[in-house]
Amino acid sequence: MALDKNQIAQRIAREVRDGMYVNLGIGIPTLVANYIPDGVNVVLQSENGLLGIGPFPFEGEEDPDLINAGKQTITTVPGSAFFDSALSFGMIRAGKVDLTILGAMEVADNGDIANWKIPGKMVKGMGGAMDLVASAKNIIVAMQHVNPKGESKLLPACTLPITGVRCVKKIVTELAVLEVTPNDGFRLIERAPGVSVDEIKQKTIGRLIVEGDVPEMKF
Amino acid sequence: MALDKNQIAQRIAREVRDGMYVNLGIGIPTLVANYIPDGVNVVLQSENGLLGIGPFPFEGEEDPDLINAGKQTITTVPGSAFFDSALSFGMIRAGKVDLTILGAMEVADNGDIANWKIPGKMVKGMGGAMDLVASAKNIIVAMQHVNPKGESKLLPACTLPITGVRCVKKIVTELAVLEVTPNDGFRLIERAPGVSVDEIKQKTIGRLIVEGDVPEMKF
Amino acid sequence: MNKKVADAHEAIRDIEDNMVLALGGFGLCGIPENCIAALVEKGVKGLTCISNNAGVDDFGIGLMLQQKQVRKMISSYVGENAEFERQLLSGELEVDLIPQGTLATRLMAAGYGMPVIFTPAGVGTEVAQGKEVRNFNGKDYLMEYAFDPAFSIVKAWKGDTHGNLVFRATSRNFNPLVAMAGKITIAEVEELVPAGELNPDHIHLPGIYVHRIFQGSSYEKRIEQRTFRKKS
Amino acid sequence: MNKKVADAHEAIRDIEDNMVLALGGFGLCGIPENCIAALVEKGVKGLTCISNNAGVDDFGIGLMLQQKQVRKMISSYVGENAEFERQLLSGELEVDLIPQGTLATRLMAAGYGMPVIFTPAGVGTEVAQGKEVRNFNGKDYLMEYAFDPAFSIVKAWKGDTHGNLVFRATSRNFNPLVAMAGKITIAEVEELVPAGELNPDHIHLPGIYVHRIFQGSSYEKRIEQRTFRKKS
Repeated sequence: MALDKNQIAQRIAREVRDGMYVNLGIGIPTLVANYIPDGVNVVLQSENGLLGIGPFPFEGEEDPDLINAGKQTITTVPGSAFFDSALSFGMIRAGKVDLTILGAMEVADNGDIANWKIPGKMVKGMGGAMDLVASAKNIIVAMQHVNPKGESKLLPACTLPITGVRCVKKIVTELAVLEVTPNDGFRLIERAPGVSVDEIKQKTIGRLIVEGDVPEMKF
Repeated sequence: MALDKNQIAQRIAREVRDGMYVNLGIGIPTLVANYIPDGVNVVLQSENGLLGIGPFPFEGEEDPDLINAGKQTITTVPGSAFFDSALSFGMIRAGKVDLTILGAMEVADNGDIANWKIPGKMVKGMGGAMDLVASAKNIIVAMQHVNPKGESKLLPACTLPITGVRCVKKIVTELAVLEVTPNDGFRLIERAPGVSVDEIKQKTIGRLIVEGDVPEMKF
Repeated sequence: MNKKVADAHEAIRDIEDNMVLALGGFGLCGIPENCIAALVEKGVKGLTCISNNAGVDDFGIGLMLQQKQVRKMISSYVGENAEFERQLLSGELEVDLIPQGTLATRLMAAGYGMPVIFTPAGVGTEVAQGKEVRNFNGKDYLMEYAFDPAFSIVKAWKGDTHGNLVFRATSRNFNPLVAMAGKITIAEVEELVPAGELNPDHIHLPGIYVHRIFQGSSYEKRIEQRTFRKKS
Repeated sequence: MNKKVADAHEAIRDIEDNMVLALGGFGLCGIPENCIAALVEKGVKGLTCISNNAGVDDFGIGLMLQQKQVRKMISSYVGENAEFERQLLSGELEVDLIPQGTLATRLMAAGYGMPVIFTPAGVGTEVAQGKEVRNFNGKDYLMEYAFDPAFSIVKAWKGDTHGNLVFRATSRNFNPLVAMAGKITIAEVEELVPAGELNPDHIHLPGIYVHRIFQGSSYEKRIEQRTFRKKS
């Protein structure tokens, strides 16, 4: 059975290691914070100038001066630090953020990602996405395997304007976990419980590498 | 009569305008702070990370964490701010420091300055001098007109390795105040009390422009 | 060294039609509310605004868009603004979309006297069109130019009469960088104190970058996405 | 996210011969006294030290020079050090003199992931030899590369177990920049506090740049030029 959004987040949370600095994008990536195991200490970065994102504030305690990159009211955790936007992207550019988790419209089998612009639609802007994908050491994409029309989002080449080149390392969808090997394509490493390799093959247009038995995810 | 060091500083102090941010080099330039008229509010920058240098501390109140670029213990004035060395030179490079006053070994009549290195002698380094002369909007040099051997320090071209090119705007020596017009040479604008134009001519090897009566400085 | 002016109207008195302005803030967080209101009242037109976002329909730079005062936005993200979309589609408004880190660093570069910076953001994308690409240590970078706004307008939590600024939490964001970049920089603050009252170790932006400062009033500090937990 | 180590010896345990280190401080102000002592005791040799100054004969990096542990200094000013002069003239020691602002900005560039910066400092001088000169807006600039030290060693006033650092007065100087540049960054602090005790608005360097932190001891904080007024 295909994963729901929370299960995708839960699966991605297993990629997070103790001591990591992590930037979480809007949407499913934000949910990852809820599934980081006890004993795995990570610091969440918000690119608008905070290391140490905490949970949402209690009702009535929202602080307009304290928001995340999605403009939501948040809190901080002990050990947090504020800084300006240039230092924030400076630490991203310098590779100090260990892991970036973000959504995508399309991923190509060489690791290219498209997630900022759909021709013909009003373009809202790339925000910090281009900076993040150009510099992060490790990028995991959280997305649906197919678009609402049922078309694969894992492609031989992006059809939409790209956000960054050869940068995605791993993809977690409702159907599968895939590693990107830029020269060889998507390597299937896990499948959702009850989802067949055939279904994944059928919904993946980009080059797909399937070797041996592909284990099912366990929850 | 030739000016003493304090009078050179006193004369330079007249170039300081209300509202200026000023960087003072080591030696005579440091003395300028003593002669800034009441009502002329300036902020002194220390390139090791301070805006708002105050007087030396009282004996026994020296703070090892609070020094100027000459490594002397100092104090701050109300409205001061501390910052790191990159921002310090950033504000210099961006032209936010209005006036730089520093010493020199030689000045050429096109505004080149040499003040960091004597071939054959142990070189101590340029410190912040190259950054300051490359970026300051207004540079005034405080120096003796001739070196200890009696040779002019105002030259057609520097003989020592230069610190910066075509940057000095004005020179105050024990004999004269001169403006540098990079294409035409040193323009004599004032002479020390009792010092003749002939003496200044004789001690200036670079091109010297003398027009009309040259007024005496008044103290 | 007293940089205090009476209010937003005096602070923006010489901002004229067709100028390039940079404005601080991220979303509606840390935006110069008083100066924006004064610009709307003054009615200057044809402005180019460098600002990470463009406000919402009825707040922030959105108020200037409503009055058709803006000719061009230079931003990283301009969502959540119907009037913006209408003007953009009708061709009344230009927009230059720039990666957020590039925007921040081009402002900082101005304040540090650096003519250009190199960043990998946008390499291989349409953002790279027409730009110099250069490889350093095996990685490609785009050359991006420092901004040069005529006026910068920022909002701080506290400031003193020398122009020293202190920000609060994530309302710092672009504000110090915008402040650095302006030929003339205007700061509005929630609390203006005499020189000497701020701890010089706590100052986020030294006053040398600020030319005019005033204590703002009636801050609304609107929240764009109010998210919260219930107390259990 | 606990980065605390026991002491300087543990912090520098894997610094080896012939490595490139960056060290914070200006003159003797804000120097990592404990780590320097530990490096002297460990006796590593052939080091390249990026540091604005080289200490005095019997303090700071001068202590490492006495033990002939340094092969090369990269500094802006190295006066006031007789042993330094002797080693330099005898050819035992190399020195690379760099304008102070260039030194600071090349460290910062590393921390901001910028491969190069452009500065006018040194244009037309011997510092420009062999360097790319480029004209922007009518002014010449030198292209200077980011530093890439294996280890950075800094001294702060306070720090927390996440590595967040707070500096005091002009002892900030090069310390945050050096801290940004290191592949591994060691911070020694006068007071180490638990995460949460520092005000997040007062932190000068976020802990993401710091890998090991410890509370130093026996700080001498020597004054290089004691200048004072008499009380009248």
